[in-house]
Amino acid sequence: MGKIGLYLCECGPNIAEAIDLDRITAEIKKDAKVAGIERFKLLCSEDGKRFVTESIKERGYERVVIAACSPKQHQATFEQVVANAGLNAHVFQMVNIREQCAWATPDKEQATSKALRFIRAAIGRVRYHWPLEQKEIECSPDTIVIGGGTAGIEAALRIAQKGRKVFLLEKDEPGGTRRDREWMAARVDALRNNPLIEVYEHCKIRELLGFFGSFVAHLETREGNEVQLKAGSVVLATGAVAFDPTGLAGYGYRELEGVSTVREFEKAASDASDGHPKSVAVIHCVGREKLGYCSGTCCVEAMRVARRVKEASAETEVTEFYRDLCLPGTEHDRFYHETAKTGVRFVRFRDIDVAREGPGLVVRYRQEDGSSGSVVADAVVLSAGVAAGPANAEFARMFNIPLDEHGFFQSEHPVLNPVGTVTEGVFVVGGCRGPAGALDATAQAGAAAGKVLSALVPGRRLRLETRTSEVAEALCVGCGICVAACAYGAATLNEDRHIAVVNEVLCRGCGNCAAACPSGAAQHRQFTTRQMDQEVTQILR
Amino acid sequence: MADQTTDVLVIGAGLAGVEASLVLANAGRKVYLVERQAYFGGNVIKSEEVFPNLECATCMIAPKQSDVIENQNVELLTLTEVKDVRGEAGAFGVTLLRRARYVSLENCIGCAACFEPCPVTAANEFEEGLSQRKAIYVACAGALPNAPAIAMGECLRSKGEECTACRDACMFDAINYEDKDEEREVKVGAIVVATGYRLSGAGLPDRLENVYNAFEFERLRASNGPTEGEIRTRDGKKPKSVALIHCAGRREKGYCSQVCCRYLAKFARYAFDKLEGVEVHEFIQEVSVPGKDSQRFLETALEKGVKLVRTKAVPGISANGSGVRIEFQANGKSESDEVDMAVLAPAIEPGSGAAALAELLGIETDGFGFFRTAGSEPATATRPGVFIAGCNSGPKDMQTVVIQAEAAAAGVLKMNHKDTETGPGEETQERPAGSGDG
Amino acid sequence: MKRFQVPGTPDEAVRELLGFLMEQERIRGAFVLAEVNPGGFAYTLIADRQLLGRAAPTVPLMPVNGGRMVSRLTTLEPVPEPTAVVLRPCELRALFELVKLGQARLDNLLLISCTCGGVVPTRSVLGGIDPVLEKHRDALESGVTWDGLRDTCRVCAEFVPKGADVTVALVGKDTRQTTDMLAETEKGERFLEGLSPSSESEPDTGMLERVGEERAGHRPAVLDRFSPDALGISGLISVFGRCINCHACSNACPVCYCNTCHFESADAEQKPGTVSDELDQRGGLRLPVGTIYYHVGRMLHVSLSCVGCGMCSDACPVNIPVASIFTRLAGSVQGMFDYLAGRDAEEKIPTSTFEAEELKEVGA
Amino acid sequence: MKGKRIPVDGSVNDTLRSVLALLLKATDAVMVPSRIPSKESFAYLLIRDPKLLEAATPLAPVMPVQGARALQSMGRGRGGLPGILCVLRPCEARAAIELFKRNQVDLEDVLLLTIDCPGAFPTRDYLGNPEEFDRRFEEILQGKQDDGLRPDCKSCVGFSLQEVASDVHIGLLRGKPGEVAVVHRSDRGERLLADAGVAGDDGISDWEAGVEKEARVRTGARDSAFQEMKGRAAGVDGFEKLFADCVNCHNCMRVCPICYCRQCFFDSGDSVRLRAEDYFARAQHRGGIRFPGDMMQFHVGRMYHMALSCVACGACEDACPMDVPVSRVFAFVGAGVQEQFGYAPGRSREEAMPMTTFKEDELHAFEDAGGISAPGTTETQSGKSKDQDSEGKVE
Repeated sequence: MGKIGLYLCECGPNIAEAIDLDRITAEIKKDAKVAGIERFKLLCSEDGKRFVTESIKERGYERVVIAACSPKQHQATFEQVVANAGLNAHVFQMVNIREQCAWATPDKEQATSKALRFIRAAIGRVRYHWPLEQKEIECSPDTIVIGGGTAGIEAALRIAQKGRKVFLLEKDEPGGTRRDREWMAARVDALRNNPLIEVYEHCKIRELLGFFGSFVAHLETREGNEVQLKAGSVVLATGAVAFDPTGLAGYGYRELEGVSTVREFEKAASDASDGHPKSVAVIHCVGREKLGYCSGTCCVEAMRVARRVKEASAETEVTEFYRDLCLPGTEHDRFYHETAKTGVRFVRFRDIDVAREGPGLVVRYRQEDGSSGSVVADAVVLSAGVAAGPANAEFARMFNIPLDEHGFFQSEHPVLNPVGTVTEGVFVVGGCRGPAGALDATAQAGAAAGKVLSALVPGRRLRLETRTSEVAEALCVGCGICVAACAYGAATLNEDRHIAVVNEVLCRGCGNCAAACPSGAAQHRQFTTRQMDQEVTQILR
Repeated sequence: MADQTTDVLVIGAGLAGVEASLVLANAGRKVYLVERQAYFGGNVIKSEEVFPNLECATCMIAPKQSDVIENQNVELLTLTEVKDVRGEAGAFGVTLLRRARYVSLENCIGCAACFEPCPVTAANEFEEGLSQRKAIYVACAGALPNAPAIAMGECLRSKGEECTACRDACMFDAINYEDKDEEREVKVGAIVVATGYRLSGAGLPDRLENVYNAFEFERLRASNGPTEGEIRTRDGKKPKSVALIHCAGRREKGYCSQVCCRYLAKFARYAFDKLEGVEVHEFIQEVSVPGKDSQRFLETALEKGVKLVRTKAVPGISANGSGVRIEFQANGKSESDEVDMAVLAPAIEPGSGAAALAELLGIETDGFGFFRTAGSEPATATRPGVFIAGCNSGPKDMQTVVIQAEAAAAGVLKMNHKDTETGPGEETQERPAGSGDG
Repeated sequence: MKRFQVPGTPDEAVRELLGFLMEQERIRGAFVLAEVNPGGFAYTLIADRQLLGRAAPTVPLMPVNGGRMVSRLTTLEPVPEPTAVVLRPCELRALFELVKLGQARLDNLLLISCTCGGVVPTRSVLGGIDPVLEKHRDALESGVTWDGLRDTCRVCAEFVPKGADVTVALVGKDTRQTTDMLAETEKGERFLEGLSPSSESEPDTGMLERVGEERAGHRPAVLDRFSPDALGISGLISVFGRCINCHACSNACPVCYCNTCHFESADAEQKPGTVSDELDQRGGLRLPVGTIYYHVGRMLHVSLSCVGCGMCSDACPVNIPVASIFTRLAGSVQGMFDYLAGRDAEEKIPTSTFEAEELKEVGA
Repeated sequence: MKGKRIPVDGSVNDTLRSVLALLLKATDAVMVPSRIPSKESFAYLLIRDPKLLEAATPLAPVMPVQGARALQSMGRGRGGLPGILCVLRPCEARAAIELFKRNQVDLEDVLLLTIDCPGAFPTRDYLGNPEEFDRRFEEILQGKQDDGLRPDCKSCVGFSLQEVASDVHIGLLRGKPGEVAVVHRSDRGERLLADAGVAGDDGISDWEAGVEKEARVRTGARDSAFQEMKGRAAGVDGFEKLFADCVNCHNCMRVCPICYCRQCFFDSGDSVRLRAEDYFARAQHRGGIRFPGDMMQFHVGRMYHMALSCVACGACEDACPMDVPVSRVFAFVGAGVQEQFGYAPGRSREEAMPMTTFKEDELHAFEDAGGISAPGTTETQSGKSKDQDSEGKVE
């Protein structure tokens, strides 16, 4: 099982004064399990590291235990030092006798015996460390973008560059509901005539197989023939849908003539050239209770509608009803004050009800202080929020990404990795991960581009995590409990051989499968049962 | 075009600077990450818990910080500022001024043996003056890089005395009084500006006994802070009632700082967690909680028993013995309230020295002093080759900061490819504010 | 060969021996059957001298084959310090077989065995051990094979150990006052040096021959009804008719040492297709599938190494006399190669050697 | 509930055989317990040729093989089996469904037929004297109580169609001459009964009432059995005394339908093949160690792996050579853990195993109340108030 070298670091005063290293050296010598014990003032200093590398080569150690500070501090440093001495970086085990013994246990006697147990545990464990091979795979630098809205187009334009193709898949036509706006038309043109971007319109994605670095998408084109696309990463930009206020009590949408959504009102307004309504009511926060969140964009949109009506006919009376004014951008306050200056009346409401009154409509409201009022209106415009797209559930299954309680895709970490997901190489941008204005969608597309451009560099091979899990084929009976335990979709069932298989590219080495497997067929390479059993046995001796 | 380089300068090592540097380094670019403080991590590491999962801020950003320290492609330069910038996209010449730390980063292991003997004490800026530090100090426990700096202005040596207390206590001869400020020239192809924000004084009453701004209250709650996480008034008592004041300075600054509604809900939960039976009164004009997690976050705080008061304008605040008196207009009547402690949510404005830096870099700022983005490009400044990320281009929550930082990195990575057909940030047409959902 | 007369009953004598060896620092551990809880016996590895008082080596019980347990102790490496192991002859033979199969190491072991009076099925002490001990002691002294013993013990011909360092004489000797211990090897003599006065005199083996003949007498009733011609294929199928395919017999067998038995591996697994083929041909199929296939397959694997210890019958939940069937088979197969399983740790197992004329009878 | 009433002519098994003969016409094969040629025991037979039905004894006095294990031995994975009707006791059907959830049995082409279970005798007792136990079993079928049944059968609460997702169920109506009620429980079951001409919608509320009455009696029996077991198994030493006679032969694991691993972890090299040095170190540390040494670890470990799916079929105790009350302990712990997760093994093919799902609040009751209430005590865990009495804690 190989000669073991033990290195004790004094760490200046920190360990040397708090722990009796002489007693530890004597006791470990008595165990006679290590080939040599070396002591040094500061192992992490330059000459400390040189000392370790040289002595490993000189004494021919095949396993190394370093008793020093926290692995969080210097695991990487000492892995490099062990590798420089010609050993595989994984035949070394670090023992934290500083933070966990010297700094935590004031009584020297107790700190020393605790450190002794930790060191014996590491020696017991390192006997079962086997060299782990650092694997690399070829990876395709290309990207598949699903969804042709603002987010999808911006992501495609920012990712495409020499040596890196982008396939944009859209179920209808790129540009989404704003195709007519000229700034969107300009972006769609840039998309179409970029030679590095292939646009597939009116196509449906059937299945996505593979993993980070080599995904394969099976899609069905408009003409119905099957196309396979290979790519290293996938950007999901399937957008969101406007909240449908049908059946929402108190708004009379689709029940009362004259009640319309913003989009319907704008479309009607641009067609109808004659006459202007005498009085218009615009209601904010429609559907906010049901959705459970504020979509952040409908206040500004409602004000834009009100301003357009006022500009079209100054005498039209425009009233905006709101619960809270959400004006997040720096120029939004100014936009609100200007809107108010045009004569638009702003009324805060707690409860509201739209009803028929003669030929037109009446909006009855009650305010927070209990007072109530009403406004007659020819047209009532509902500014509603944004809801998760119904297709999200199907994509979530296909891409193995969790949905949050509202039905949006969940990012891997809301702050540290906002556009990444648990499935490495799959990113989510725009409305499909949460309500987002056009600026947010563009920024998120830029973020996904940053992650893709930096992770998949053309020609560079992908280094895989070495400390992953593996399943012993002889022991596995294919019960699939590990597949359920794996959060990263790395463990899957091979149907014809009826066993579980771990995909090393997706595996993050979290060890859930090894813990869940009753028969021990699934083992984590650096936390095998034998290693941990040794560690526990030695500590409890 | 001969001396083109793909190296990148990132100014400011807060959350935005760290994220941009890591994305660029991961793509193989050499990054000079410049930070004027002695520690890095920016304003993020001031708070104990972070929205939306209420994770501990330092534990959340620590892995990214250790990535920066261990990454061969990132050279972290603390106590360093940008003195001069010349050239244009692809070939900027930059002069950096590194101020003396007087402590060797190689030898020092952060054992803190040198603090105790130092005779000089001063207010600790990181702790918003709530606690004292020595002339040789680290900003807070766990600050990285794990080595102190000497504020030479306060050190007795700068007043002619031959004091060597700290050097004598150091076992690793890491302290060198002859350390000098030094200038350094670097050539870079692109610059990412991530200089962050500070809390504005606009619209705030002058200093009052038990009135705290957001950073001060965060430090009270910080477990590595002056009171080790216990919320105490300045005279050490446990407040029985706390007032949270929204939009302090919004009218003066002319914009909503967007994140205060969320962090004040967090403060309410701090109060309920740490102070048994406390009363929390929250004075609001508008509640702005955009985004899918925010409303639920606010509702959970309200369920804990916050008394919400909608006022016409920001309430007036004045001392009331050791407590605080609050006068406000609500439902047409003027009323008043007495509490033991008040916490203000000041407006967010660009970090200090932003205007001078904008001039130095030749990039435009908007009417509020924030750096302006070009057209509707999310992270591109008005000068080619210069990108911006974080709150120096407008208040935003941490998630949007990270998104903008990654977008800035994308801008850099796309820029330097000589033969791209689609050039760098080609002008996108001006898009009207609020143009619908993505 | 030195003979030591140690005062006390065999149990007391062996405890005395082990205590003496430990005290003399000649051994640091003792592997012996012991009373682990009131009326409950199990093999134990004892390192503390006080616990030797619990040792009960001659209690007629074999909860598990001791040879298999010593193999489990020494599979990866020999015992680090000198250890005495107290095993019955068939357990010692099982240990020697496992050494040949690379599953055990003998270095540093002092092999102590006994002339064996047989053991009772483990469950027969459930009603209390004293009546059993009573009957067993009388049978031992009178050299009679009483019917409470396991079937394989009643017909056992190898009750005198081969290759042991020390043999404790249990069969056919009045062992109430003193117990005979024969140091059969030079190592045995060295270890027992100074235990008690020793003499060179030969032990009287008359009693052993008589016991041998008496046991041979039981063979036709216990074994020969399972000979090929007595049983035949249909007989074999019906005797295993009750089998529930639980494989407890292979789990208890000392010479079934495979990590994953072939009959539990993926290769031996039924594919659904084969079941429907069976239905097509025979209109019906007994479940669980493959019980006879397993038993015949196991016969193939273990018959050459089977030491007839009787563990398999003991473990069978449906009382099938598996041990008698396998012992009868082992007798004839080993006879063909004039080989005796575990007789000698160096002797090669016939399957691992080839001699030109070895299968002449079958060939001719 | 509706079903077809068929009067019993001859013995109950005769009637059941004739029902199976009809059902066999509508499916490809029937798996049913049958008497073995030597007449001294029983084994499952997969029958396509109706003549072989004569040996079939749908209600056998003894359960040597757990039906789910017999089903599993036909091979995992899909395809090849045109359509099989399995005649199983309710606990065997539940075990089959738990194996289905673990990918070990393919229920795609298999219909489960359960029968009101009269209980079974210990296999070893039966083998000792088959004729006598056959006679006593006939009396049980007539409604007589018999104390010789296996302990688990005497306190079995799921003896009928409670919480088992079988396709067809046959109820027994005792009395002279007694009746049999055939009930479909799934659409596949309904189609089968219709094709076989056994469908019917006679009222069977009297049978249902009988089942409810018997269930209440059995619940009482189970509660007192669990109460007794809770006392005996309390604490490490209680547990050790219970397993004192265990010789670690692992038979209980071998016959358990839920123990499907190809090689049990406690037989694997990781658990058994340790260095002599470590065995010696343990022996020196504690004075002496048992061989094999993992008696406690094996039973608690196995319990941890399978208790959530334990169907209390009693197979383990039946196979134990040393009469250790294994199944009574495992059934007691299983009921407690299942109650904690609100999970019932075999209740539905879609109900996911707790191990493979995560519900945020599933263990709150456990965390808040600081312990598990004695299973089988009627009031559920969540019903308990904050100041729960100390009795609720199992050390």
